[in-house]
Amino acid sequence: QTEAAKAGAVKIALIVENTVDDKGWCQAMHDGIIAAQEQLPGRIEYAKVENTKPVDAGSAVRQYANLGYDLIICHGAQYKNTIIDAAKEFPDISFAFGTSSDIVGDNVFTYMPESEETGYLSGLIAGLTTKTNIVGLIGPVDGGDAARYNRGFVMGVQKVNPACKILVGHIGSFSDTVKSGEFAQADIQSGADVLTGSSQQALGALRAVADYKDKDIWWVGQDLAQISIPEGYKCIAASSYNYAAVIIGLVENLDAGIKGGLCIPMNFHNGGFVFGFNEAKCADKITPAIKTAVEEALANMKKTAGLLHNYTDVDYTKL
Amino acid sequence: MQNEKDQITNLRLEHITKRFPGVLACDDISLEIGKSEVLALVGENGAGKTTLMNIIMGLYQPDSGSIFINGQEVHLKTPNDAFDCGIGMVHQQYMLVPNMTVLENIALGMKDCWKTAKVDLKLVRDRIKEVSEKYGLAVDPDAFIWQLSVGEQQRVELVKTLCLGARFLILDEPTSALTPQETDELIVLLKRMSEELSIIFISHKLQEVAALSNKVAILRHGAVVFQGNTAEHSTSDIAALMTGHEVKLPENTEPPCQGEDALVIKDLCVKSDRGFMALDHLSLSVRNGEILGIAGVSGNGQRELAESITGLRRTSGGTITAFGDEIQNHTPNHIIRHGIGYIPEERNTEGIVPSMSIKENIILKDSSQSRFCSHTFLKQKYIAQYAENLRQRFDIRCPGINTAAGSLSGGNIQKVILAREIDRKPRFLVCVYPIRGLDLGAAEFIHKKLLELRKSGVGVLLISEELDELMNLSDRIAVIFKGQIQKTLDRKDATRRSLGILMAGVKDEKQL
Amino acid sequence: MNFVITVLTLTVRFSAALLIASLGEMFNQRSGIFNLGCEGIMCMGAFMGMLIPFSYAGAEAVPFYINLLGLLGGLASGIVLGLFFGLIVITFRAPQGIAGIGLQMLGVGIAGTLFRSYIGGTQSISGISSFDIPLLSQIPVVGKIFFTHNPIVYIAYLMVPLASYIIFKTPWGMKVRAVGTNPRAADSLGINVNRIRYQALATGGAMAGLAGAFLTLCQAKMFNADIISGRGFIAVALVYFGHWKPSRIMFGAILFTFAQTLQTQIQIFVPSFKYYEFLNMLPYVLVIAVLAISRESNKLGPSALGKPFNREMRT
Amino acid sequence: MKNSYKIWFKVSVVVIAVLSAILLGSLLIIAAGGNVLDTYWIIISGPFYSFRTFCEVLLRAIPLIIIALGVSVAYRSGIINIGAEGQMAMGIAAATAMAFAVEGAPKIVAIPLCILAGMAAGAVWGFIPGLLKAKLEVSELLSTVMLNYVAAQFYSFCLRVPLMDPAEIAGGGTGTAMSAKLPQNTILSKVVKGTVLHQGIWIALALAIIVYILMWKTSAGYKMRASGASSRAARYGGINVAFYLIVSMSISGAFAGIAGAVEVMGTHGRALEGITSGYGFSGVVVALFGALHPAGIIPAAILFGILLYSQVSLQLFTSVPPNLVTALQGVIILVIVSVQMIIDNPYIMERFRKRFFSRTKEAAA
Ligand SMILES: Nc1ncnc2c1ncn2[C@@H]1O[C@H](COP(=O)(O)OP(=O)(O)OP(=O)(O)O)[C@@H](O)[C@H]1O
Ligand SMILES: Nc1ncnc2c1ncn2[C@@H]1O[C@H](COP(=O)(O)OP(=O)(O)OP(=O)(O)O)[C@@H](O)[C@H]1O
Ligand SMILES: [Mg+2]
Ligand SMILES: [Mg+2]
Repeated sequence: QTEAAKAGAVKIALIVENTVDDKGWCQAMHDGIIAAQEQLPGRIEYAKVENTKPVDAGSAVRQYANLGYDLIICHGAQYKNTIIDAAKEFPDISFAFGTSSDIVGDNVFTYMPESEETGYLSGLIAGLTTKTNIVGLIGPVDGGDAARYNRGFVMGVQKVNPACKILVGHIGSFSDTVKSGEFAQADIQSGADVLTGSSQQALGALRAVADYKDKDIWWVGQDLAQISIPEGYKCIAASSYNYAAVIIGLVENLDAGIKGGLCIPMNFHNGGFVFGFNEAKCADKITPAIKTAVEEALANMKKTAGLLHNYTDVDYTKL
Repeated sequence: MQNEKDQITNLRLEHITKRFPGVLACDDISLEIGKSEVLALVGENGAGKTTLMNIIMGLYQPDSGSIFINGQEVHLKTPNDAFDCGIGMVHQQYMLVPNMTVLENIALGMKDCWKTAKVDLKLVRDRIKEVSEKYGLAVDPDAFIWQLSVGEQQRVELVKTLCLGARFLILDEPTSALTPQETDELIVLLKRMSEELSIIFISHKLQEVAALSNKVAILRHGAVVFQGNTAEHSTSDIAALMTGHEVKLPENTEPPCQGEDALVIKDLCVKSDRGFMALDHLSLSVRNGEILGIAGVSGNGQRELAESITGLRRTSGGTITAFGDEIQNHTPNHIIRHGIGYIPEERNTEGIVPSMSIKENIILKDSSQSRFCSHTFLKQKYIAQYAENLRQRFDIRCPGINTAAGSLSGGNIQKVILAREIDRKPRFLVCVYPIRGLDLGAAEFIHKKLLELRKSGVGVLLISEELDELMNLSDRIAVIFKGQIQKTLDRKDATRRSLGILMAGVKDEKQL
Repeated sequence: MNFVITVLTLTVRFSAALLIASLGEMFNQRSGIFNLGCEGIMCMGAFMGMLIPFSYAGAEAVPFYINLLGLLGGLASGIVLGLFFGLIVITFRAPQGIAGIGLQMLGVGIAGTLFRSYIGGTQSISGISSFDIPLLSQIPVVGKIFFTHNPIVYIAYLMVPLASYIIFKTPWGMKVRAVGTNPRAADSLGINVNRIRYQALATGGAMAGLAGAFLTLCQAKMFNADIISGRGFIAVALVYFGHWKPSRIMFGAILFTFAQTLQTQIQIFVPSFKYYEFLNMLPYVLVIAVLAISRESNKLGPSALGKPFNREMRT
Repeated sequence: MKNSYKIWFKVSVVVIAVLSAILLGSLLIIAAGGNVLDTYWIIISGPFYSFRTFCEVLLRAIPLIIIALGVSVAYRSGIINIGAEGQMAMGIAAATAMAFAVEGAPKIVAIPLCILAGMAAGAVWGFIPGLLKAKLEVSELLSTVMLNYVAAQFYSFCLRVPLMDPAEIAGGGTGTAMSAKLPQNTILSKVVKGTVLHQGIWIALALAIIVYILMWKTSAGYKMRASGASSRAARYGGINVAFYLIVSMSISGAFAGIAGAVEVMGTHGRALEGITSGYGFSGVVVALFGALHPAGIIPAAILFGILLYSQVSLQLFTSVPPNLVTALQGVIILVIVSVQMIIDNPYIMERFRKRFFSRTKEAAA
């Protein structure tokens, strides 16, 4: 046990490439830590650096290490090398990064959201909601978490509505909300009436959807926060990472003297994801058919992990 | 401020002093110009003439001293104040905007044509027409400035100043780019104008000073060293007072040379920037050891001729043969290596790289020749020695060979170019307006060098507008008109009159 | 057919921000000031466009005049930054390229900072919506392409002839051109070079700020610190594309946006094109290619671009 | 003390500048709710806290020096290269590809080959705008800005498809777009163990010397400078201006490519999204700060490294929001360039002398 843990509080440092209010990837982790802080009162001390480019991460990590932090989380796979190096340099400190399923050191945790599951649920809803039989999918780049979510989405749509056309596009950036808004408008003009997207840029697309106030254009979200924002009235349902659970798990591991060497997958089975309908604002869109389909799929995924392991078979070029 | 309608009957400068960092440009200058007077201001390059005029125009603020108009002190803070007083100036460097038309350039200064939402170009056009007709200065109001030759630009400057309603004229070397005819016309014009307004006239050409002015002031190192009535002094007196020694422009007195052809041009056709035929089946030849002068009103293809010989412009027909080899449309470098030197018209922008040192400018054409360069490395020490040697031999006045060439005066820039071109030992030299804007001392020096070059057997193509220069130096003079050679005269047959008539486009004098 | 109409409609709609910003940059450059900081001004304008309606009513619908105030706020912030830039490059005569990069960092930095301090998160606003112009929008094909847009889009397009008129016909435009090409000549005629340059910077800044506010208020209807994402640099590049002529700049903005929407549509409808990165390159490559084959000489541009003016200093 | 006014002038300009930078910055900091003194203290003292932290500064200076050197070569030749960001990305991609191709080769062969690959790719990416400008009169400001985006997309493609780390997709996943770890024989080792500073610093310094020799000691450099200073005069002097334009732009791109190679081989050890980190733009600033001369570029790069480094330390030790650091960098750049111009302007100095020193002068006279 580290001294800090003995003293009762685990000092956690977070390093993110964007800002913690990006309503996307970085905020999810930040909110998770805050939530964990609330759930484990007095157990977590927390500090963060934002806007950290890969070159800056090394210095931030070392400074945190020297400041006596117990767990340093670099929220992004681009920090992999930084972590591997630092972990060797500071064997007494725990590190964590994701997304990754590699085991890279005794004092490194990795976490891997299996986002095809959330995408799948979104897909079910979209496939059952669409009236035009066209749905839109707006991705940042075809990699990492977003790629899994998107493929899951395609599987979901095809499961309930094989005739449905899925318009897939990638804007080539994680943060250009204007461009994703433009993309969403293009999708809508091309007949799509249910859209989804992941990462920070998706917010631009959601905003574009919300602009079609009285039209039958809908959104399924990849972040529960999207339900509560003003545009939420277009968001039929959303699922989220449950980083609070991950963080609590990490704290427990540290308490137990386990410093790393584990990969923590995130899925519905282990509570790494949460899902919610937007009952408050979109009740009439949540048809019994949708409810049944989603609840059934959810129940299955909760029971068994890895049901959608064949998500890599999805081939956009065959859509 | 002066009333708009007031004539300027008297302009007095008292104790004007102006210092630039490191230079005392005007040193306690006092001058006075009365009603209908023409004051000629002369002095060597860098004497401070332009600076003084800029002070009168409100462009520079004097460090001390005051200006009186009609006995009343005025404070000229901007050119607008000067305009309000009725002072107008034709600047030494053309103050024209190249990407605007003549019309717009003039409108730029005519505040009464600035309607809130629109420039009233019609008003400007009418005014130009009026001025053009009154003074016989023809300009094309719709031409863009960049399309005009230097002489045409000078004319636009003059028209502009007149259009702006100047009642006191300052002309800073207005004739340096004009042809003899134009110069004569201008002098006549100014003479006529001087009946109704006062003029300050700056020139390095003393015969103009004699012809036009009734008072003369000589500036040296920023101070007035002489003032007097023009009529009482001969031009050579003034030249001597100005330079401190007798000036005698050298003359070519040797018999015409009989060497072999150095440069032969046959049926050369070249397009101008504006796309018309600037050279139209032009033919001429120059022998070794001969100076062939090209006379002509600027804009008749001189620039294109020089540039096509030196490879800077593509030709569209005909041949240029130098020492037996055709060189048209070869690269400038190839032509340089073929032994052709070039003293360009625009010395400040083309002849030197202004921001580079004198030393570096000296090797501009030879930086990879074995003389200055071994295995791609420059021979710095040798270059410095060489440049220092040239500086002394060509009497380049500068703080040192590491000074930026652009900071030198025009005359010294010309000497740098001359030093480089002559000392590279060309087999043939193209030389365009070599003494334009230079003071007498510098002109004398440059002419001497050209004659030395001739003597050593080098052929020279001398393009000039100054008939005196041409007649002093050339063995033969060819007159160019609309891209063709009108006629080639031997020196003994060339007179100001015969050349002038040919330059005006009349081939045969009998036609008159 | 539908495909073509969609592409053209979206092209008109999305080109507005770039169009406004590059017309503004044209004014800067015509006066001889190279403002690489357009990106920063746009970001600040975008922030102001967000701040005003958001502080009034958050994401709720606000009266039109509040949105208008947002646009004006963006415009005003652009003027302030433009004049500040003028202080640096006109009065202090700092090199414009580097100062532009400084301005860009400053604008993006301030906007991001103030946003974090006073709004936070990624927030949205109701903004100004597109609407179909009655009757006109009913015209087949043309109606949809031209008459279904945000009111500001029309204003952006009206700015093209307006800017053209201002720069080529009015006394002020003439002075701007003179000052950007031969400041000495303008100076010798009593035109206050630096004042005109400040005015041009204020105009250009105003338009860049407006373009930013347009992005938040009319297009994205939200703000985050990355909202401009390089559009300011594209706007600067388009001025070169347009050879400082409003009509050609408009052509450039349309061409760029057209390629952008076209590639979007290709991504959507030609899924067999697996490597979308190459499609994302399309607008950039196309703009270079068109400029390369169009081969028009730059003779009429502002030749004093980037050079500070000093009456007494000779160069 | 004939020239004492010069010293007074410079001192007062600098003092005013520092005060105005502090004032402007303070306004921002206060608006953002930070502590002014702390903030400035961290920026200034952060890098000198220990040798290790200073190495962090040098680490950032390496790509800045290399890119700025390249930018200065182009700038001196009359072309403004703001495309270093894209050229660097191409360099990273090529060096990474080469690294996997030479896996197993001895270090002494592998490293130069990788750098060469990066250099070649950057050179190609510089060659294109050079050619476009020389032959088709396409403004480099347009083409380089556009090519930056093209390169960014291409780089992204490389990471996602041809260079994708096999380990990332080994488990059957889609994986995060990044390359595998570079083979050990292509990694630049650290200069001092325990710090981040890698051997790239020697490459940067060597390149500085090379640029100095190239530009000031060889005829090719002379010709490039002449072309840049006055293309018209250079053409008159028989210099093939178009050729040197293309050459200089290729060199400029090559340098950015080297910077990319060095960055991936020294700092990151694998190609990732976002490792160009805006160095391409900062490089232009550094080049101009450094007066387009190697001797100026090196200190300018270190200064800029200090600014960049403060990005992290400020967030760690103060409560200022991350974007404020960007804004402060902007303020500092603007203030420094203004000061530089004022100090170097003899006319303003002359006015200063007249205003404040003319009486002393008269008394002395
Ligand atoms: N803007 C300036 N900055 C610095 N020095 C200047 C400036 N203008 C003029 N000078 C200095 O003032 C002196 C006078 O220059 P000026 O241009 O008035 O000479 P000039 O008599 O007009 O010469 P020229 O016959 O060649 O026209 C020069 O020696 C020069 O050193
Ligand atoms: N920017 C400058 N700063 C300081 N001195 C200058 C500057 N430019 C020119 N000079 C000085 O001005 C003097 C004259 O310069 P000027 O340009 O007036 O020459 P010039 O003979 O009039 O040339 P031209 O005949 O082509 O007009 C030179 O002695 C030169 O040292
Ligand atoms: Mg002069
Ligand atoms: Mg003069």
